This record gives sequence, structure tokens and C-alpha cells, in this order.
Amino acid sequence: MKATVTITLKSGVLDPQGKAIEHALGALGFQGVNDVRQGKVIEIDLDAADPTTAEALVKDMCGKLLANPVIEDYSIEISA
Amino acid sequence: MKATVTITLKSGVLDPQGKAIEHALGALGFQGVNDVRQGKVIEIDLDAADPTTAEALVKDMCGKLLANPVIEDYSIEISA
Amino acid sequence: MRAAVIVFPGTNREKDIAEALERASGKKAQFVWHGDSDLPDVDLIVVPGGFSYGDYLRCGAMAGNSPVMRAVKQKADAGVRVLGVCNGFQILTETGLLPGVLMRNAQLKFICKKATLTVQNSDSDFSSAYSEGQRVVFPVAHNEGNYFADDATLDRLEGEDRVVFRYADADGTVNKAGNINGSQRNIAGILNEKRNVLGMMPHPENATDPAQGGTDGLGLFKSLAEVLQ
Amino acid sequence: MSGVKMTPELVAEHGLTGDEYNTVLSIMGREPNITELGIFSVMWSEHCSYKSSRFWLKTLPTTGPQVIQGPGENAGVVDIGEGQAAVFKIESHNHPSYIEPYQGAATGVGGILRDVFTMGARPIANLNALRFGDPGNAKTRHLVDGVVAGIGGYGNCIGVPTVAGEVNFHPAYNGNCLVNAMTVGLADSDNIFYSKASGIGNPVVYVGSKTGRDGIHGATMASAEFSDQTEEKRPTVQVGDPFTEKLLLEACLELMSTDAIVSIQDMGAAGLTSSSVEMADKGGVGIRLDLDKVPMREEGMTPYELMLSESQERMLMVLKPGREDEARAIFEKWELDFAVIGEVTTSGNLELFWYGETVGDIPVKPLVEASPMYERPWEPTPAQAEIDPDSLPDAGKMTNCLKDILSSPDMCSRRWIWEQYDHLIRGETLQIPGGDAAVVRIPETSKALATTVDCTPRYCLADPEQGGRQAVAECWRNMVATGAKPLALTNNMNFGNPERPKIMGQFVGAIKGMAAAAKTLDFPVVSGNVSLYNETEGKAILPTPVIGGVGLLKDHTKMATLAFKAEDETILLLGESKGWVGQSIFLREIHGREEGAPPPVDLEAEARNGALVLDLIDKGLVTACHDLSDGGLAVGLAEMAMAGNIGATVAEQSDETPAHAFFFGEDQARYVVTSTQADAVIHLAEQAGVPVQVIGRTGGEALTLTPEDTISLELLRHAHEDWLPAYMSGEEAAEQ
Ligand SMILES: Nc1ncnc2c1ncn2[C@@H]1O[C@H](COP(=O)(O)OP(=O)(O)O)[C@@H](O)[C@H]1O
Ligand SMILES: [Mg+2]
Repeated sequence: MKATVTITLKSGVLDPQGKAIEHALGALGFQGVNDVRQGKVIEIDLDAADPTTAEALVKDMCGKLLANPVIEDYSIEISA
Repeated sequence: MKATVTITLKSGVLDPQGKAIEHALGALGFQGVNDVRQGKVIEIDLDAADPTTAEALVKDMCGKLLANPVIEDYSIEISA
Repeated sequence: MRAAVIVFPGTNREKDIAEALERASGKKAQFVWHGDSDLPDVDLIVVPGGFSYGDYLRCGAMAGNSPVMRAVKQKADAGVRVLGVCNGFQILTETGLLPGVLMRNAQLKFICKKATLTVQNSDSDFSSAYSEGQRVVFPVAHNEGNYFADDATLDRLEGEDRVVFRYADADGTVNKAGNINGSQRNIAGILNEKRNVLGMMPHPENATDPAQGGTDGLGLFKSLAEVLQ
Repeated sequence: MSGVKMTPELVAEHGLTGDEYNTVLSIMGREPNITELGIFSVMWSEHCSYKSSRFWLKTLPTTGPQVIQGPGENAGVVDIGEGQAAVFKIESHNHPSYIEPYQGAATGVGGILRDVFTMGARPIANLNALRFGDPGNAKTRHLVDGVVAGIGGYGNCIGVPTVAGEVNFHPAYNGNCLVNAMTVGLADSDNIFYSKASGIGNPVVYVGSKTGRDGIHGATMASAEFSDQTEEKRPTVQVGDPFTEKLLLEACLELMSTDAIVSIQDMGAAGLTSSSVEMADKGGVGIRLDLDKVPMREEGMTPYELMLSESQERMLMVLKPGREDEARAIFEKWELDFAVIGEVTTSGNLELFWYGETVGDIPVKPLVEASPMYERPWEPTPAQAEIDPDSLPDAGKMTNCLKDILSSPDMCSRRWIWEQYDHLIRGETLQIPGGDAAVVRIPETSKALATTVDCTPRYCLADPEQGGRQAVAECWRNMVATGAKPLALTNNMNFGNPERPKIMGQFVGAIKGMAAAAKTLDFPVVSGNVSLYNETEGKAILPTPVIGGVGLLKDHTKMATLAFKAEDETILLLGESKGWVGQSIFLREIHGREEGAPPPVDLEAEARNGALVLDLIDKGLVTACHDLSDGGLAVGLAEMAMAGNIGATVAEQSDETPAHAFFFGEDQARYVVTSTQADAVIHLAEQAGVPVQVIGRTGGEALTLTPEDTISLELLRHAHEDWLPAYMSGEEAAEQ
């Protein structure tokens, strides 16, 4: 089973990387860019009986390791 | 319009960060993890007439800045 | 030797390299702010170390795709010598002046230490003061120095004798133990096809004064001073 | 905004006591509005007002001919000759580092860098003093990993070498790690910048990053303006942006090379509030701020949030009239925000406006002067018994003890840490981490500065006063050992809850000890920071008064290092060795006992012995020099041998002291030196009244402590170097 975890900075938390990318896009002549945020995506190939079990497992991983709730939000997607 | 660019390492390119996460998950007692890869996700809020224009624009951004074709693949998703 | 040192927002080793250039050539280098419209007429352009644009997104990506680097590319095509050190090397690969890419160090840590290298070839304007196979000690200080290119590119670099420096163990043997960051084939520094552009991760500029604990880096700047008088 | 009703709960949520709130009412002559309450709350917080510590901090010696600026500004300033000054301070980021180690530590480094470059100094060295819990504790490894990466991440990016630091592990830090960061900067002594605002009508200018809702003091607001949703949006930990700080540094220094600035103040804790209040108070003037002009990162921000935000990488300045455009051009070149947000006024008040409407009006003088100061009750720490070394059971082979000690968490090599710090950038680092003090050269002169941070918390717990003395003495000694004359110190007082008399007693004891040492050693206090309430569930950290020092080497070519330089040189021990084992590393690591009185610090002896060492180094009579501290003589010799890759044989010991106590005792005021002119060293020592003893010779590839007790350097090096990397990779069995 494949889980895709997307981890982004909580809204309100400064995202220096996103800001710098926004700036660089502007310098390259791209217009109409209002906001850029950067996050991480972690793809996990794992054995699990079914999507529900997989999701619970990955949620546990997020809580224990992958994300820090103080500054980050995460979302999980499971595919076969 | 919102574009989400997901940038991952080309398959075949070693991903030490993914390996380190895999290792750490194992150390935490998570079992059945076969493979972990880490990538980036960039969310761009931009003005564009329609999804097709937006996608073309973001594709251009990827080519000019966001991804390095030597080691990275990318995919783009557009939402309203 | 007339040298220009390009400064991007976030560049931070420009002082170090300007001093090294002066120690070797007796002449002061000129700093050029990335936004200045024209590149001065010089014999050597240096892209120094640092964290241009914070190393955000990818090291060297934003500087590498900036207008001033397009101008540097033109100069390089016209034969001007270009030296990129550390972040400068990353920028040169992003600009396309050099092949490959610098990835995150294999051990996922920033690494600052004195590294042993071997001079793979002394047949370049950047390394003529060294002898082939010479063991030198240069400091390294980077988080992304892990050189990667596909096998065809690597074969070509080697076939054309374009690898100038390789990481080695303390005895000067090129092996896995000496490969501090996981670089393919222990590559620490390479030339472009025309051999007028050198990119390297280690910092020869921080080994140009006895007070720095070694002067092995002086040879590189002396080599340049010699050809560029 | 003005609609929020003042209730006792709201006042309490802002951390103000009933008495404190009554003082607010009498200062205001009316009820404050929510923004004003927020301002009182942060200004009178422990962090900003030093209400528990101020009374005692005032007893520290702060003057001397070398002092240009003592405590009270962003950083201390000392004269280093030739029109140059060293500017330095230390600061803690303990709590944020515990909850988000990378960002917490990174923003700690960012904050202290700003304190230093606000004064007009270019930062030339960073240091860090770290304390973590038991290595066996599940969280410890994660904290070490994140904190070290964060310190490196920020310092490396901004391009300031991180050259020194210290690390301890102890279960007392399980719930509260300590991250103290220090920066040393270099300035021209006639171009130091201060925070005192002046010049009625002068523009007040905001530069740097935009303001977001970072770190706004956590009180839950039961009102429409502070809905659950807003609450959710308030990050308590800031994300550092070293790239922006690098731009801010260069832009500020560029503007400082003109004469456009009247005063400047960084926005650290309590951001816009403390910076504007401090500037106005120092200048005896008022300040008017149009808060709607503040560059904002988010929509819908309120005056309350703007005044209390702790967003990083921002500065407030007062400019000379008419210089705005010049300043703006510089900041725009560096791609930073620049906004005129107010002006200096005659009112004596901090007047806040929001689109023309008054949203706050507080008289500055009473806001600052009436801030609470408590002389909290304190209990002295009971004295511990001395431990007689003869009473200890036999510990077996000395070299085995040495090997065990060198591979213990507190004593092993810190290479794994400092190799993640760029300690070489700028090309001026003459002594890298691993020696006694770091040494950085001052460009275009023959001078260099030595710098170090030190504290031995286990001594402070056993006897806060001796511990306070010892921390100052060790810091001083570390600089002396490089040949640098110590100039002044900064301090970071990390303690538990001061409302507990026992903890307050630790604080008071440490201050008394520090004051005595600073006075006798002519080593005044020029800056510092206090971090209290470092405790979890009633368990306090060890009292940890960290001392950071700066010293001057007039001629860097005379610098001493600890590495043995050549075979067959004489090894001499300077200072008296009684074999003090109480609170020693030996007692803890080998006998498993954390007990006894710590070694007493004879300050006269420190001064005398240190003066001799400086003289010996200046005269070129010694080839290596190392002060003795944790682990005593055996550890000191091992470190010198490993650094030089040359062994040594000890021939002489003490007749009066048992061997283990002689080799591992932690008597203070001692140095080991090597020399090819031993007679001259002995002569000068005797003249100075300093105990001196020839203890052996350098040579070989092993350390021989007694004729039948030898260990190879190779084994020692493995013991010393392997523990931390193994622990951090998760491989270690943590047996020891
Ligand atoms: N333990 C201390 N000893 C001496 N001075 C101190 C101590 N703690 C704080 N100070 C001084 O008090 C002033 C305010 O400190 P602080 O609030 O930490 O500064 P900042 O606002 O710049 O972070 C500074 O001048 C600082 O040097
Ligand atoms: Mg300050």
C-alpha cells in the first residue's frame, strides 16, 4: 500500500523558503504570483491489511516522528 | 487559482533522507515499512485565466526554477 | 590578474576568497553585486561560497537562474576563467556551466573539517602549481556537496581528464573511507569542456595563510595568477 | 478593540498579580484597554523586567577601564585597543528549543546575533552552551540532533563561525534542556550604536521582516477579537530565517557606516513593545507609532497582536530628520521592508494609533520604573561534607578509569557537534573547537580575541557560591591558557522556579560567588540574561550560571595551544594539587556517586597562577598549555597527548595524595604546561609564589601514568571519539 504524507507549515507560521521562491519567480518575470508555500511530501510504501489500518499507522508515524504539531500540519492519502 | 507542484527524486537517484526516515521508523518499532522517499511540495497561489493557462505557466516555472531535471521529476495539480 | 568576486544576497565567503586572491597575486579583487548591470572586464570571475538566497528551494537554484549568471555564462563562453567554490560550484551546475548536481551529504549533516584531497590533474589553469597526485588539505564546509551525475557524464568527465580534485583518506588514497560526503567517484572539483571553468566544493581560500593551519590552497590561486599575470 | 472588558481572569491570564494590576490602574488613572494591558503584561514579565533577579544582579561588578558599555544595552562593549571594541552577550532559548529543537535553537542564535549587530558590531564568533537530559531518556537524542542542527543551520547560513561551546548531560535536564547562545562582534569604538531615542520629530523606522502572529503571549482571549480561530493561528515557536537576517545584518552595517542613525534597537522578546518603550525611556521622550503602517505578514492583524508579536529578524530605528530616503535605498537594495511608522515626541508617552484613532497611550517612565522588583525569600544551600580520598575503595587500574571517563557522555569528544558548525568561515579562526578557548584573529592587526563559555552545574548544585566562583574562574582560566588576557564576561543565569526559596537560594549563592570572582579576577560583567522557571513537575534543572568570556591576545603569534608539540619536553604542573574528589567526574563516573563539597576556589591563587601563565606564554617559555578542570590531571594530559599525537610519561606524583586523587582530583587554579626551558619556568613560578612540579616528559605513542600503567593513544582516542557518534546514530547500548 502507498501512503503519501504532505507536511506543510501551519498557516501563520513564517515560511522563509516559500517567500524566497515567490521572490525568485518574480525576478524571473513571472507575474500574478500571490503566494508560495513550501512543504514536504513523504511517500511510504508499507504493508497493511487495508486502507483504514494503513491510515491509522501513518497517523501514528506523523505524531511520533514525521511532523511537529507545534509548527506543522499534515495530511495523509492512501492508495493501493 | 492554486497550483500544487510535487517534486520528487527520479527513481534511481539515491534518497538518503528517505532512507533515514525509514530507519527511524524502524527504530520506533513501526513494521512493514518497505520504502520511504521524501520530496517537496510547492503550493502556488496565482492569477490565471483558466486551469490550462495556469498549468502552462507553472510548467514553465518548473523548467526555469522549481525542479532540477538532472535528479528530479515533478507533477502539477491545479485547483480553483 | 584582474578578478571579480560576485556577491549574491546570502553569499558569505567573499572576504575569504578575496583575501586569498590578494595573497597569491598581490592584487585586490573587485566585488560585484549581483544586481549591477554590467560585469566588469576581468580575467577571472569568482562565484564564492555561502548561502545565496538562503539555499532555499535547492542550493544555488535561485542564483544559478539569475540574470547575472547569464552574463557570466557569456563571459565563460568567450574564454574568461570562472571559479566556483562551494555554493559557487552549486550555482555553476544550476547555471549549466558544469554538469551534474550537488546533493545533500550522504550522512545528512553539515560538515566542516579539514579534508584531504588529491590533485588529479595539474594540467589546468587552476592547478598548474600542483603536481599530479599531490595530496593537499583544504577545509570543507557544506551541507550539499555530494556530487551526482549519471554514469555517462561521469565517464566523460574522467575520459576527458576533467576531474581536478578527489576526496581521499588521510594518506591520500582515494577510497570510500576518504569520501566525506558520498560524492560519485569521490569527485570534489571538475572542469568544463573548455577547461576554463572550475567548480569545487572544498575551500582552498581557507588554506592560504599559516595562521589558518595550512597553505595548501595557495597553489590554486597562484596557478591562476601565473597564467593571468 | 477597546471593547474588551477587563476582568480579573483576563488580568491573571496576562500574568499580572492583583497588586501589579492596581499599580497599572494608578499609572493609567483609568482602566487600560486590551492593547495596553498586553503591553504592561510583557514589560512586567519576568523575561523583560527581571523582577526576581534585578535586586541581585545589581550586586555584580560591572566596571573597569576596559568597559565601554556595561549591562543595560543590547550587548556589553569592551575596549580592545587601536580604536576597536569587542561587543558580546549571551542569551537563552531554552523552552522553544525543547518544543521545537531545530527552530528554537536557530532563532536563539538569530536573536543574539541581532543584539550584537544592533550595537554596530560585525559578528565574528558564535558560541553555545547546551544542557540535555539523561542520554538514556528517549527524548534526549532527538533534542541533541535538532538543537545542534538548528544552531549550525542559522550560524552557517549567516556566515558567522561557531567556534566554541559546552555540553552536559544530566537527568535534571530531562524536562528542560538549556540552549544558551553567545555572539562576539567587532566594532569601532567611536561608532557604537545605542538605543536611546532623541530628537523631537525624528522618524521612527521599522526595518526587516514583516510582522506575523509569532509567539504572541499565550493568554486566551475570551472575546470576539480573539476567537478560537485566531488562537489556533498563533504559533508559539518562531521559524528562523537566517537568510533575511544576513540581509538585515549587511543593510544595518551599511547604514551604520553613514551618520543617519540616532538610535537603534532590535525587536527580540516582546518585539515592538519592548523596543519602542526602551528607546523612549532611555531618551526620556515619547514615541508615537502608527501601527497600521507596520509591514504585516497576515491579514486582519490587530494592534494588540502587532505590539506583542515576536516575529524575528526585525529592527526599530530612530533616524536623523531627512535621512529616510538614503536609509530606504539601502534597505531596498537588500530587499528588506522599510517603513516609517512613527516619530519621537515630547509627550513622554507611548502613543499608539490605528488608522488615526488612538488605541493606546501609556506614560513610559512609570511603565518602566514602576515595574515590579521582588526580593524573594531565599534559603541558603546546606554545605556538603568534604570527601576524604582515602575513604574511597580501590578503583583499579588508573588507565581503565581514564578510558571510562573519556568515553562518558560529559567527557567525550564533541567533534560530532562542532563539525556541523562552520567554525572556519571568515578565515580568521586560529583555535578551533576542542581547545581551551577559541581564538579568532582581528583582521589587519596583530590581535586576536579568545572566547569561551563555562559552567559546572554539579558544583553549583552542591554549593552555589563555590559553583558561581568556579564558573567565572574556569572561563577566565580557559582564556589565560591561550595567552589571552581576560577582559570581561557575560552570563546566562539558568535556574528553576525563583518563588521556591531553595531555588532562589541557589540563585543568590551563584551571584555572590560570581561577584567575588569577577571582582578579584578583574573580570567585570558587561551583559547577561536570566532564564527562570526551568522546571517540570516540581523538578528543577541543576543551577546553571553559564559564564561567557572574551579576552585579548595582543600578538596572536604568541598564542598557546594545548597540543603537545614535540617529543622529550618537560611537563610541569602549576598550582596546588590536594586531590579534591568531592563532586569530581571520577567520583561520579567510576564510583557512581554524585556527592560531597565541590573544590573550593581560591581566587587569590587563581589570579596569581593565571598571571604567571600569561607571563610564561608571553615570554615564549612554554610550548603547550592547558588548564585543568573536569577529570583533573589525567584527563588534561590525555587531551594534550591526543591533540598533539604525542604520548607522555608521568614520573613524579604527590607523596601526600593517593594516586587516584592526584590524577583525577579537580583542584582549581591549575595548569599543565610543557617546556624546553623547565628551569626558567620553575624559577618564575617560585618567584611568583606558584606551586610548581615537574611531573614527566612527552614522547612515545602512549600515556604512562605509573610505570606499570600505560595506555596507547589509539585506545584513548577511540574511547574519546567514538561515544557521541555511536550514541547519535542510535547504535550505543548506553552502557556505562
Ligand atoms: N545576569 C545578568 N547579568 C548582567 N546583566 C544582565 C543579566 N541579565 C540581563 N542583563 C542585562 O539586562 C539587559 C536586558 O537584558 P535582555 O532583556 O536579555 O536584553 P535583550 O532585550 O537585548 O534581549 C541587558 O543589558 C543585559 O545585558
Ligand atoms: Mg536586545
